[in-house]
Amino acid sequence: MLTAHSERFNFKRLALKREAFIYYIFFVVLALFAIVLHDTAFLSVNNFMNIIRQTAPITIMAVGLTFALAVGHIDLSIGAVVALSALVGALLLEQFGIPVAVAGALLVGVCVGLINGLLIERLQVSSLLITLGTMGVITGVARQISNLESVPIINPDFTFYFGAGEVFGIPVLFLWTIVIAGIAYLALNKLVFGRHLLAVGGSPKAALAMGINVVRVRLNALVISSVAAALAGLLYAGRLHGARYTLGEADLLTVIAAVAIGGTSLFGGRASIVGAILGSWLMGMINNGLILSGFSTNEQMIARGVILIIAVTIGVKELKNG
Amino acid sequence: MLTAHSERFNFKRLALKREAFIYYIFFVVLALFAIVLHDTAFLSVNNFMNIIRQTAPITIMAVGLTFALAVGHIDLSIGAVVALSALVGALLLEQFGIPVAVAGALLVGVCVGLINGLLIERLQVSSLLITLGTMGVITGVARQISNLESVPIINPDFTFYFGAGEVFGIPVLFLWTIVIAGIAYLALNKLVFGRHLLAVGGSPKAALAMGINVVRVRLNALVISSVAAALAGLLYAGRLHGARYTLGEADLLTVIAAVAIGGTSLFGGRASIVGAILGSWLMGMINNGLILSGFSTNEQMIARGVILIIAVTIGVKELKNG
Amino acid sequence: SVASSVQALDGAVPSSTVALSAEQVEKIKGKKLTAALVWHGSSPWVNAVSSGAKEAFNKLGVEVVAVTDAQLDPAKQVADIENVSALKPDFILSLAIDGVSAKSSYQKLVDQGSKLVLLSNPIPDFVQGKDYVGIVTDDMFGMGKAAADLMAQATKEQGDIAVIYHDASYFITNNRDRAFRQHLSNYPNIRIAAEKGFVNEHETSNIAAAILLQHPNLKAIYVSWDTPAEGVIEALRAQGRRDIKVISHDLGVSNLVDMALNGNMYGVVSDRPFTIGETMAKLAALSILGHQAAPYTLVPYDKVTQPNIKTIWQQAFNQPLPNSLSRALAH
Amino acid sequence: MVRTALDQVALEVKHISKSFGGVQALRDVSFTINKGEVVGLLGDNGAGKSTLVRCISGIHAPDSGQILVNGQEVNINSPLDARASGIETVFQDLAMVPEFNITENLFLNREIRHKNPILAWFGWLDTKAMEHRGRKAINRLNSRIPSYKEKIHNLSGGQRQAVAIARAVNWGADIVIMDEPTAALGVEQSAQVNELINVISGQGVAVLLISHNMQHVVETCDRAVVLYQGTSAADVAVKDVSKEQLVGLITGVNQSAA
Amino acid sequence: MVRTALDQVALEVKHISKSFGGVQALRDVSFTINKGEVVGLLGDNGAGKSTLVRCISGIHAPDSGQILVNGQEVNINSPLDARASGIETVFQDLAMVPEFNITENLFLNREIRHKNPILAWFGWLDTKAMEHRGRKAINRLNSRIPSYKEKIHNLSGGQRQAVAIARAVNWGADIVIMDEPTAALGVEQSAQVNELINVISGQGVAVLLISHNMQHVVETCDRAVVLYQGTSAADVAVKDVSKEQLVGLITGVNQSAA
Ligand SMILES: Nc1ncnc2c1ncn2[C@@H]1O[C@H](COP(=O)(O)OP(=O)(O)OP(=O)(O)O)[C@@H](O)[C@H]1O
Ligand SMILES: Nc1ncnc2c1ncn2[C@@H]1O[C@H](COP(=O)(O)OP(=O)(O)OP(=O)(O)O)[C@@H](O)[C@H]1O
Ligand SMILES: [Mg+2]
Ligand SMILES: [Mg+2]
Repeated sequence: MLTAHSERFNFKRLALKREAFIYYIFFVVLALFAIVLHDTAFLSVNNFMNIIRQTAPITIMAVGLTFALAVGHIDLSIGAVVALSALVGALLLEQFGIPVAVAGALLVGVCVGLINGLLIERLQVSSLLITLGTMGVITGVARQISNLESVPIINPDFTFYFGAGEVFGIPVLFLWTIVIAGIAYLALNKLVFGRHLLAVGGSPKAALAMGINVVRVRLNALVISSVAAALAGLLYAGRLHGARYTLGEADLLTVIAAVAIGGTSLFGGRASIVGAILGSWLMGMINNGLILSGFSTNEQMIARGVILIIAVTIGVKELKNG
Repeated sequence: MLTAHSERFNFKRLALKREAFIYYIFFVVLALFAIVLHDTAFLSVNNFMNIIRQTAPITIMAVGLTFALAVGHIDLSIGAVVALSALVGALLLEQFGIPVAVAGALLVGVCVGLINGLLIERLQVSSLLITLGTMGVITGVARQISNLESVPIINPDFTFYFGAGEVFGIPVLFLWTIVIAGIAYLALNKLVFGRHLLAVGGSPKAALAMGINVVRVRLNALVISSVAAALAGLLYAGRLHGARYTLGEADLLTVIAAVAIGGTSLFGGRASIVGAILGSWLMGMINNGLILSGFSTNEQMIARGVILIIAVTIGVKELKNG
Repeated sequence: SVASSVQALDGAVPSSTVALSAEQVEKIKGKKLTAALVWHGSSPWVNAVSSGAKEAFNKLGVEVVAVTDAQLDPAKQVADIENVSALKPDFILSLAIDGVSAKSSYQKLVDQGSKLVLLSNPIPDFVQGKDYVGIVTDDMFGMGKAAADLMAQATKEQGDIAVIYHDASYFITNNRDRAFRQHLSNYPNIRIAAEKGFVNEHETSNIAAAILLQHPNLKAIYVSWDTPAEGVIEALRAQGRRDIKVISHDLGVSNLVDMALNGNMYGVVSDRPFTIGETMAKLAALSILGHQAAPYTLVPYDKVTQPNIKTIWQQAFNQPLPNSLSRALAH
Repeated sequence: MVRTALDQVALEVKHISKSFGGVQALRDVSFTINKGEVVGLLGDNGAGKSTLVRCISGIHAPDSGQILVNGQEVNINSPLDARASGIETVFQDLAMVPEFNITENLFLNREIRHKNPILAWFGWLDTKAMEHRGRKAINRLNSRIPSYKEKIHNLSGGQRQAVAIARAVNWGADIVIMDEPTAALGVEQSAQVNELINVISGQGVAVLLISHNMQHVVETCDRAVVLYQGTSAADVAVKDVSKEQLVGLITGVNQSAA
Repeated sequence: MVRTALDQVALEVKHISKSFGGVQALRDVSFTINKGEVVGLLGDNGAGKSTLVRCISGIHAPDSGQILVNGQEVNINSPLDARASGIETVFQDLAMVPEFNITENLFLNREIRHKNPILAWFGWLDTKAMEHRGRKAINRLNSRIPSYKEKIHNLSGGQRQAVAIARAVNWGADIVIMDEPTAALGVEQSAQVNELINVISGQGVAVLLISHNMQHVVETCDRAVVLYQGTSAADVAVKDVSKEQLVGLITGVNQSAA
């Protein structure tokens, strides 16, 4: 009896879940800009492609970070990994060609992820402290190997596949986003892998008691986060025709905000890939809309904060009333 | 019988508590620098006074943030509050004198704390998102009211009491640190206030069930965090003979690291004021030691990360063996 | 690479040669044009450039539709350029952080019909007259040299000094710092006793304190620009070292107040940001009338010490002196 | 066992309903407890007992219905209100701060302040006094506690429950609600709790006891209220029914009303 | 009730000791369970029962001692090892992920993979199959569950415990350990669990049952091992002793050994 009763309301309850939050926010902001900026080109396909292209590295970092957060770890080193992987890729590219460059760059991600993970799990110290430490080390190394110079990339294939290219009229950066997001979505929601990830994040004690190898799961999550950042580095390098030690530096907070607004818990156990993607697009859209609005930089900053807060407020209201 | 047995070991168990961690780390790093830099002036009183003076605002922010973290909230807006309070103080100082300037600056802290708190508690949205939003707004406001100019302070009383002054040969910045730390220590460890703070952070459900006004406790914690940042802003302004919108900008991660390394949990329920202070002095000491070491900037960055990680490693080892 | 190309400055003309006749102004006014300002960061200096440009455009009836601040992030600048392109502005005034990475997005804008005027930093492989109108620049090398001369003046040409330089890849500060060092070798009795780099502005206080600890007998310190100089002065004050002079670049109010009050600040070298913006706007407007600009248009700089603070300030920012500064000067 | 009921109503619950999304956990539930009376609240797993307790003690807001304490309607919007109305509760999940030690949990939001009135005004804690009184309260339950400084999360299940009970009965409340207080307790400790219930009800405290153990119910309760799938299925004097009849009421096999 | 013990030792625990800081929770504890035997592990609150369970199931590493499964010494360093040795446990704290629903918790680390071997290799979940089998497993316990999609933290105490029991008995383990499995269960549900214990022990599964309810112990167990303050105080056949004698052993009033 109770069962039938509850099943009837399931749809409504689904729509009210915390995960639905980002949809409201996303569309509220979209509508807001569409109204205010109706006389600019904000609503053009071209402009949306701009936004998606610009946010591709952020999106991929956000997707990666979602895995780390899912197990309850924060990864502050992703920004630094972006720079180092881009530099390693750019430096290898000249001499050894694309496959080696890509492999080298991704290897940076794997190594950093492993180091982060091993230090955190062996020492049982908070991921924040360890990744803060590795962030410093990696940034220093990136500065050292690049000598603060930017490393230009002249390989047109590379800049095609990792930057400005289009396949059937679709920007490759969009394809990268979709493919990575798709894989991540399946891994997190459809595979045993994701189930264990969320179990470890939701209750490490219970996961351990059920025989899940908690350390290995956490290690995997940190490697994924790092490798995603390394891929983001390659995309930056491809888009910017070169690498530079400052890449990714400013992205950390944006990425964290994107993931958090998308409904992933910062304390583990709840994660949403779709949310991370919409969250990073939201950030990109706010940026874009504010520039098109003609506000001064200061006004843009204030407006960005206010929009974030208002969007969150409306999202919550919708949830409560909806 | 069990009781007697256990009481005998209490001292040892105390020494092995997570809170003891920072002491090991602090002295390990101190010893390390003292050995490596024995031929520089690292071990001079003058230099230690330098470190304490330089880190005074960081220390006070760290103490404030400890309260926010104790209830399980992060406060990203503290850096921006530093800038705004310093600017407000500097702007008011010229016309209205010290009391109004100080009151105005601290009021900035109170207001921001209340806004943060009310938004977080009313909307039930993560403190990270809300304070990220307010951080943007406050920074924008600080930029706007200062027009990106620095606002000079020519009031010698102000620069004495909030900056370079000395009382009985003790720098006022050291006195500020001690007084604030002392009050915070008592509040957190000896008063009902602190007990409730930690209860709310440790188990909001249990705190609520026992009739604690969870919302008010959290609100108080956020106001304290903001007001401490506002005070840090005044100290910056006093030291620098002026305020500027970039003040505090770079401090956020340092402060978080200082608090975390000091043994305060980022998830609430465990907090240490002594840890926060030693943690921020540790950060200052590492900075200072590295500058004295003659390393290049890149090498310093790498070394800072490595020291952080090694210090944490040794600290943990000590804990496990000790 | 950037440095040498600016250094050459083949065919540079002074900014005073750039002007529009009344008739040209009327022509532009009739066209209802738009402009976007794509900057690298934000500071009073950038604000002054912006207001110079806005004022000049205003006189020409050109509407400024967007101002962007890349916060020194090349990736953000590329995004900014792409975002601005949706507005299809007729003019772009820009300071490129990294010419290599921004090139293709600038190219799209130019292909779309926008006229591009650059500040200081050239774009590799861009052809003047075709891809961009011209470059307006301050004389970074001259400024570095002038700072060295001020240093000589402050130290009476002898003694130990320290250099606190910008340890990041940023061409304006890098060039000025380099020129300072080079030119200082003309004063053989001045010895650089300590040299330390900084990445973030707020680090300089700690660095200066450490330098003082190791080299107590310094006579002066050179710092890359005004904000980091504030930290250095703070450290000097804390140690009670009123005798050590500070030489820097750019006009920061706090530093000028210190200078006015006979503090540690001895002198700064300043360019004229307002004039830079004005000149860029004029060059842009002229280009639409088919005028060929010179490859480089140079904006002059000034050495600032206590006596000429007021004059130079007004010249640079085209604004009255801030209250605090005029009161300090009256002290 | 029947006490001379004082016939003064301590707690009255009227027409309470509560649903979570699609699950209607409580449906128009009413009952009363007199001063000094021990009432058993019985029901199957998921019948709504804990939900009812949470409504009375301010954790959940009921969708509809009233709560009267000593004949006065009270507005219980938070646990603070409940405690202010003289209601103390042992929750099924115990509601402890795991990182706090036994004493800290015992005195949570009931801290003893320093004797010095100025320090007391600041909220200065009198740790010594709390330890002393805490030790007494726990000892009353005859529990084996390794050390009073031990953190709750290092205690065994039964030790935790003993602390939760000690906390609830220690405040001179008018009404004590216990949600399966003896579930994790040993034989001797359970008996001690039964004894304690007798003592406090003898002092006029109204007790609402939830238990699945019919033996305990029969031993301690005067009356039993039975919930069946969210509705009150029976309200009977315990002496009038047998254990088997009670079980039948709980499982819904036979329905009757007092 | 006594089953014809198969006389093959399923689990043997030898000389296990364990201390936490100053608290010696276990002191040289040894016992055996044969296949198909139900052994009650009794003891006062804090006697060390849960600690012993945690040592056997790989949560804690004992300070010293050995564990033998089917006569072979096994190295149980983690719960994974324990499960690999055929030991399933119902923990006193239930070990559930509160944000997961019933099915997700039931199949935690025992997920059913897709039938397609390629997808299965990737670890693709067969959600349908899990829901179907999960429903069956829960129904066996006759529990009233509102919806199988409900998150654990929305369930009542008894409902949670039912899920935990269903999880442990559902995997064809050789040894099932239950730490107070019926503490929060209703009368009927408790009976169901006792029935279930009879069924699985009849199939040769060795069961270690912790309970404070002497009635249940007497009804289901063949033998009882009693811990007293961390040491094994007795190992007796249940048919040889009365309930009162058992209670005496538990509280340390009279000591005897089998
Ligand atoms: N992690 C720990 N740290 C310190 N002491 C502990 C820890 N775990 C258990 N103890 C102590 O060890 C003793 C035995 O605890 P255990 O949980 O095994 O008891 P138990 O027999 O299961 O009791 P109950 O019937 O109450 O569940 C207790 O005194 C308890 O306080
Ligand atoms: N927060 C909640 N969200 C959704 N459903 C809930 C929530 N809390 C309780 N329920 C449901 O309400 C019903 C009643 O739960 P309650 O905890 O009151 O049962 P109970 O009588 O205490 O059972 P038990 O004897 O097992 O403790 C159950 O079906 C439960 O699943
Ligand atoms: Mg219940
Ligand atoms: Mg136990």
